[in-house]
Amino acid sequence: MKAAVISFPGSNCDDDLMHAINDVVGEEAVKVSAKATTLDGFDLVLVPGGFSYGDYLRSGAIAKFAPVMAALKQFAQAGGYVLGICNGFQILTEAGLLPGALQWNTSLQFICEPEPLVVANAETAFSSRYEAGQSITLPIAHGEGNYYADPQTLAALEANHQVVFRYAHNPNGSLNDIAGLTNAAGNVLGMMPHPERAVEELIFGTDGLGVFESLVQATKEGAYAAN
Amino acid sequence: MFKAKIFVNYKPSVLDPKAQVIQNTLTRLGDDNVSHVLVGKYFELTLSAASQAEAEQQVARICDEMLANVNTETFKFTVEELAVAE
Amino acid sequence: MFKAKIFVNYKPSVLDPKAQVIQNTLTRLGDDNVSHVLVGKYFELTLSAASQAEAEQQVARICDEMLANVNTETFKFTVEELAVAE
Amino acid sequence: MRMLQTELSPAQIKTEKPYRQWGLTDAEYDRFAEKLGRLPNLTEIGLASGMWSEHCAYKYSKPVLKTFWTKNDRVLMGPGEGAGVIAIGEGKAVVFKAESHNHPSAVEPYQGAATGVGGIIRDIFSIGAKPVAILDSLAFGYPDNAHTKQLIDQVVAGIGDYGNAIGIPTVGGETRFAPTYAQNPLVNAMCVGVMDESAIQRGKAAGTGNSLLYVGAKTGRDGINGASFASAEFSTEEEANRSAVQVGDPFMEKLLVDACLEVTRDHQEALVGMQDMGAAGLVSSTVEMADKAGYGMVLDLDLVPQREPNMTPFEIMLSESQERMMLCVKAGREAEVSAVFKQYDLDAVVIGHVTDDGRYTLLQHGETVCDVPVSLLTDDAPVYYQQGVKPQRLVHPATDFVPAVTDPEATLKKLLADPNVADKTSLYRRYDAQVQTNTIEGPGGDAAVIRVRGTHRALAMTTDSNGRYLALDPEVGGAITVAEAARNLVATGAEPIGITDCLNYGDPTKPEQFYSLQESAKGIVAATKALNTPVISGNVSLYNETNGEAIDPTPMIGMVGLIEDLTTITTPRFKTAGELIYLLGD
Ligand SMILES: Nc1ncnc2c1ncn2[C@@H]1O[C@H](COP(=O)(O)OP(=O)(O)O)[C@@H](O)[C@H]1O
Repeated sequence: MKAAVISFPGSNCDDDLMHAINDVVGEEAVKVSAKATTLDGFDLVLVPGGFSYGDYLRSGAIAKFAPVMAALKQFAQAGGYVLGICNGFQILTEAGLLPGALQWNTSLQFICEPEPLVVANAETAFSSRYEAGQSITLPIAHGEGNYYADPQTLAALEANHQVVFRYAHNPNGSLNDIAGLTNAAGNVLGMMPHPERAVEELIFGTDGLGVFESLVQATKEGAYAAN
Repeated sequence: MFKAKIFVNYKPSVLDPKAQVIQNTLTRLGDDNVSHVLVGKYFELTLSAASQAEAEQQVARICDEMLANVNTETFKFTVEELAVAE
Repeated sequence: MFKAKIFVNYKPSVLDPKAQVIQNTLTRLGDDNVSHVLVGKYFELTLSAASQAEAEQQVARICDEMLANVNTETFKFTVEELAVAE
Repeated sequence: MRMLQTELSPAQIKTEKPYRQWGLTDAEYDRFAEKLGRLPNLTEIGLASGMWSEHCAYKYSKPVLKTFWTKNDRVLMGPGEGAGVIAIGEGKAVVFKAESHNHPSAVEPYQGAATGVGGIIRDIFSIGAKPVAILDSLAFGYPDNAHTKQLIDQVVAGIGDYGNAIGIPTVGGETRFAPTYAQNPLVNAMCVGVMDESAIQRGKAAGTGNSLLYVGAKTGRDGINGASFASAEFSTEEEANRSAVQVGDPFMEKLLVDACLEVTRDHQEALVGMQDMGAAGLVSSTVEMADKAGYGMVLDLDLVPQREPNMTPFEIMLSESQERMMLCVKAGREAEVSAVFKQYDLDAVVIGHVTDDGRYTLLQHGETVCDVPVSLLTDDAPVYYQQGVKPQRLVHPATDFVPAVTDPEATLKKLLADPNVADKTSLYRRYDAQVQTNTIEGPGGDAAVIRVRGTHRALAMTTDSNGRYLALDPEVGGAITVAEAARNLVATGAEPIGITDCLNYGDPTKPEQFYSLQESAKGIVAATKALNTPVISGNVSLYNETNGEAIDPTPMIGMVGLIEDLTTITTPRFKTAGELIYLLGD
């Protein structure tokens, strides 16, 4: 698997993703500048956490104008796998690749803590290594992770089983306890928790490894399974 | 030169955590006669344009694409021509 | 009932990274005729009060103590009485 | 502190004495004029007020700091540079330093705390190290009132927002509450970096004709003369201080870190020296760089990137605008280095060059606005040898207090509810403690532990202070603070290897305050020698007083320990029921 890790000015989890994939998962990841105009040749595109362009207007609001975003949209429309984590999730919603928006946590505070999650859908390219209903713990670290979508959108994405991860104890006010969801086609996933921070026993445990291993399998199989 | 004054607010149907916290804090501190709080963003852009209409068009586009997230927010603005001295 | 409309802005000499980033992005995207960006906060409070003067006093206090950081920001506001229907 | 005196002539300065409000005494003014051989102009005396402040010149604390033990065979670089460096094996070194931002945080808690973090990070990457961890040490009054609660909230938000955005984990710290800090909160931050031993950079400007490259944010009228402001006692007149507020921009700093590390890594040959612009901004960074190398320099202020029009030389030189760095680059290699910064969309501008005449010369609009020997601003700063006097409370100590415990359960509950003992999760959960994915032990334990990438090693780190013990006995209290830090590290399996400190004290011109400083230093020195933990960096924050009331003497010790084998880390948690619990020591 060859993954692109997009590095926006202000991204700060790009190196962590590089480490997780290159050093732990043992696949190939390459850092790609936000100024890049093509994503040809990649099996997977990762949009990392951080504070792109400072996130001063709204999280992800400026990043969506980066030159690489046109290529990313093309890549996603062609069915390529895209994973946005934390700020990456925010960027994908701002760019319209995922429905809804991420608002301030109801506490208005940044929260960093281990967060118990439930795998809501294990039949996606991002979660096939988990079992439906499985409990896992991943770290969260965000101020704006409170997922919002209007009622119709929310109903549609539930009906379509697009929610992949839910919080066991909603930390931020997200509607329907949503921690991670895919687009309707199932090839783009956004999630607030950080799987790349949970791939080594020594650091946080390995509950996040499944996300990457699922993707390795999906990209190797070539075909992506619609659910 | 034109000056645009732009207001970006949450849609009424969207719960705004900031407004909520301010309202709760006011109530706790004894300012419980405040019955509604709206928290918005305010922008001013100074720009050159051939005409008022052109300026308005550009401002509308900037709001729509950048300054507001149309999933959760609405915007309104006014554009006025500045006195030549500026 | 009264409605207060409150504007909170950075003082002119204070660095505003937000405005900076927005301006830079606009320039990069071709909206380079925008020569100045100001980013502020806008609040509306609905409150009951015995008089306009009383409402104004309370709003001024709330701005000073909570809505604005007087170290870096200035505020201005207007208060108007609402039609009785509200 | 907007300067209205820009038009004052040298003669008027002598009679009207505007320098007093910047913290210079008449005697210091006279000393400066005498050594200069003429009356200084406004810019020159302004520079002196910054450079001769306690913050930059250590004029009261120098005799005490000289007693610190600063070297052993592991120390690669001791105090005097942006930060100290200690070898940790496998060709790697750890770089660390702590800094106080007490006064700015009292005036403007959010930005004061945020810019404190920003400043200490710059000290680390200016050495060429990648910043890998932040710790804090906070002291407030009891959180039983809205003002203190708000202060705590804003300080924690400021620290968190900066570290979280820039992507350096805040892995530990401490929070204390005592009435002595109600008017003078302590906000100390420590940053730890890791680097290859071979890549150490120094803040020097050597080689005639080499260029001075200004990098980062534009200079504005924020924080003007903050150094002398930090070295002045509080008046309750906060209004007057409000214009000194600086705003942090972690996004800009993130770009600066990446760009500066790229320059030190890929363009080492072109780089002569690098230093951050901290206290006393442009003047202190450039003067120190010239001084360390024994050179002079000429700067053209018209070339300094400015955020506001019509800034005076005084304002430009003493502004403490954040997120700025000063590089000395070999003549002819400027374009190569500037290109790195351009790539990150950062301003990089040559503003002057190194000279061999040992003079510090500033030009504006084609005129010389300052021409003084570099040494006049550095070596010639006064040093005061204070005589400490034992405070009355120590001469006649109160009789020992014996608590009368009648209801042990109630007492225990009360103890556990005391904010000093209570769980601090609600504070540190606002800090991203895991970014960079090296955090083995985050906040909440005795010390934080992070792995060193590319090795089998880990570093443990902690910040500790205990003003109450020092109030009771400065010397023993000083030693205890160091010992507590060492115990915290040892509990993780680490061997303590060195310390940094923030010396938070009252007005040193008061003999009783100076006594505390002097005596506690003795305890610190004895403990650091006993534990083989030299002091490699630090900072002083004197004048922590409000209306003549000083804080308890509170040295903050930041200590770093080395774990040579990752597999030997101990964690604080009980693992299984039935295991035995031992109490060691007495
Ligand atoms: N301000 C803070 N920032 C980060 N971590 C903190 C902070 N305050 C407390 N902690 C964490 O909580 C632990 C317990 O805090 P505290 O009771 O203040 O320290 P100690 O146990 O050293 O007396 C610390 O060791 C530290 O890991």
